Amino acid sequence: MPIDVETPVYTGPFDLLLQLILSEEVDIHEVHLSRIVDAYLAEIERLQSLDLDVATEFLLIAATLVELKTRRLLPGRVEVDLDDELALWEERDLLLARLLECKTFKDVASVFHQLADEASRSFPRAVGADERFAALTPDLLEGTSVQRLRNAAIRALTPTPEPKVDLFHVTPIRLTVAEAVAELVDELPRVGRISFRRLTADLVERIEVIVQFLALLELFKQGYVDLDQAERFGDIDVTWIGGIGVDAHELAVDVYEG
Amino acid sequence: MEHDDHRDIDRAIEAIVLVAHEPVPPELIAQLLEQPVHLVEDRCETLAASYREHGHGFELARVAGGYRYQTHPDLTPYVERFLLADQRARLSGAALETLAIVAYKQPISRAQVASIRGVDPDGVLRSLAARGYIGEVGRDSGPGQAVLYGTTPLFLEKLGLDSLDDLPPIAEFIPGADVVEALEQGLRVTPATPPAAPSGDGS
Amino acid sequence: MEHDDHRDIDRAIEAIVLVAHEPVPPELIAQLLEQPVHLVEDRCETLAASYREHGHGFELARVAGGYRYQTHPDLTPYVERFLLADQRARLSGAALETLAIVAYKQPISRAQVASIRGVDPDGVLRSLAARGYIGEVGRDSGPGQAVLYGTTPLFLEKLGLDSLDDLPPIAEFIPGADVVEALEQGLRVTPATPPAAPSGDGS
Repeated sequence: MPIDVETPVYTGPFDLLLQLILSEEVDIHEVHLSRIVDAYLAEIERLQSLDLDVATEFLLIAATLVELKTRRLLPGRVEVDLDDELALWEERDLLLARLLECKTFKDVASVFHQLADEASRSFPRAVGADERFAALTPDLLEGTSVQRLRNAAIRALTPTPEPKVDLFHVTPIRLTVAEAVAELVDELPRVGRISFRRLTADLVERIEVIVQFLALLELFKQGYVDLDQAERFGDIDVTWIGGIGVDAHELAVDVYEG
Repeated sequence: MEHDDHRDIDRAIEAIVLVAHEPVPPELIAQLLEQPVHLVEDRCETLAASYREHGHGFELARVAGGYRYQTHPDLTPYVERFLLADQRARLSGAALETLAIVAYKQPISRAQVASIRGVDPDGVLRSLAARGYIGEVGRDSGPGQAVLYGTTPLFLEKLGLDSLDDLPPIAEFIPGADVVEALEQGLRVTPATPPAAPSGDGS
Repeated sequence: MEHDDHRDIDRAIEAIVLVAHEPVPPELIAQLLEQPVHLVEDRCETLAASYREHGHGFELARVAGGYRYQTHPDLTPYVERFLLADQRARLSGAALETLAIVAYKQPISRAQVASIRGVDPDGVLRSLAARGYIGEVGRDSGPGQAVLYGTTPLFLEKLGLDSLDDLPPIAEFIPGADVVEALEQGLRVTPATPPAAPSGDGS
């Protein structure tokens, strides 16, 4: 059950190759190698640092690909050394095996994402006994190591990245306000409150931000969200006040010209 | 849960009170649910009565101006046996993190803890204080004269430390916001706009 | 609470789980109540079902090998508002993939993770360990004595799983024939002159 997760995530050369072969449905031989290299360099540039391991791995893969490709282009394959040919097959099988493994765990990760997301909607009770039992309650620091405290400090003091409403699973460019409204109605009740900047942090195109803004205005107009802007040009706080179980279809949305 | 109109309110009350470290004032619940206080109190009493009626092992009690779940008095022997037998009881992740912040950043105010943890630390601070791990160590000189917290000798004793200087250093392990961002977002490729300046880091 | 015989057991279970900080293993409850484990598990499931049936805002869930009270998922917005926790920490991308590898291949060394992911996993492994999702579970017997990683009970809690056995079987994720074919096509050594018979055995 391959689940297609099209995350614009760069996690290494396998990813890139997988993406190129699978999502673009191209024969790697028909792709100019320069294109792969370009994509790779662009990624490196975005990452703003060169990881030597990644680079080496990439070179290895690129070399294998070049060899596969030249082999195909060369005339007179009859004269090809059988050992070389076999070695090449081996290389290629190895590469294939690694790509398959990579794909396997990418799919697993998307299931983990779902599981974690579902689990995070329930909050456990970790309150303990009330004061009537104070004398009996074990000392909660008993057995806590300094190491554990230190890890907790690191965890707590590590800056949390800007929380984002994760929208990478939806079509990247939405042009209708109605669609944006439907998404917001789905996401906002779960988030409760979020700033407009965070809400739109994932959006690439200006038009998407505008659509998102129009969608929010629509929800505001209909009393589902509260908008608050502390200062002129400041960030806008979006608070869901529509309760739970709102059906997006029930919202009459004006149609804007995209 | 008889009235369907009140079902959502009842369920929300149950969920909120379940996770609260301290009795929850009905005024707070009312505010969160955007309902009148008297209705919330009414629903709490109805819930409490229905738990009694069903003979549950827990009850919804009004204590110190708020509502909380507690065990039914006649089950005290079992609860005691459990507490004595349960050697695994340790500070929950959230409580330990709060304690760690106080330990490394003391003296520190409630508001500063809140800004680091991003959640309301009141309940946890109170329960840490009740256990004697932290205490008031002074007052902020600012306008609010906020209470400043610090760790106690008992805290040092429990961790087997001689003094606060023996806490292992952490500075070098804390990555910058950019690194965290990259890790958490799975090195997500975002447009060239720089990530909005991480608010209030460092200093 | 139908059977009077089980009423006391049910009430005791409710009281014990209510005061616990972590999921309570049925074995511990069984020992405290001097009842067989299977009966305790049975009663817990019955209780959980009756909470569901009554539409309570809390549920009794089996997680990481024990029972705990937790809020019903559809009340998340209220609970988050109450806890001011509007930032559910999300793991994504690189972290989740690495976690998946560790979960299925544990115990596993850093180098083995690296070879699967094709990138240096150090940062991600450290961050997963700092969050408590994975931990050292041993050392490789080989020359390097490499650290071996495995998942923790917290990992199970975060995914809402009772045990590692509840992980979906990895076989389900092995890419289907279409993917394999696409990859093979992409990596073929010889031009696809004839409608290539399912290639593979190069011997």
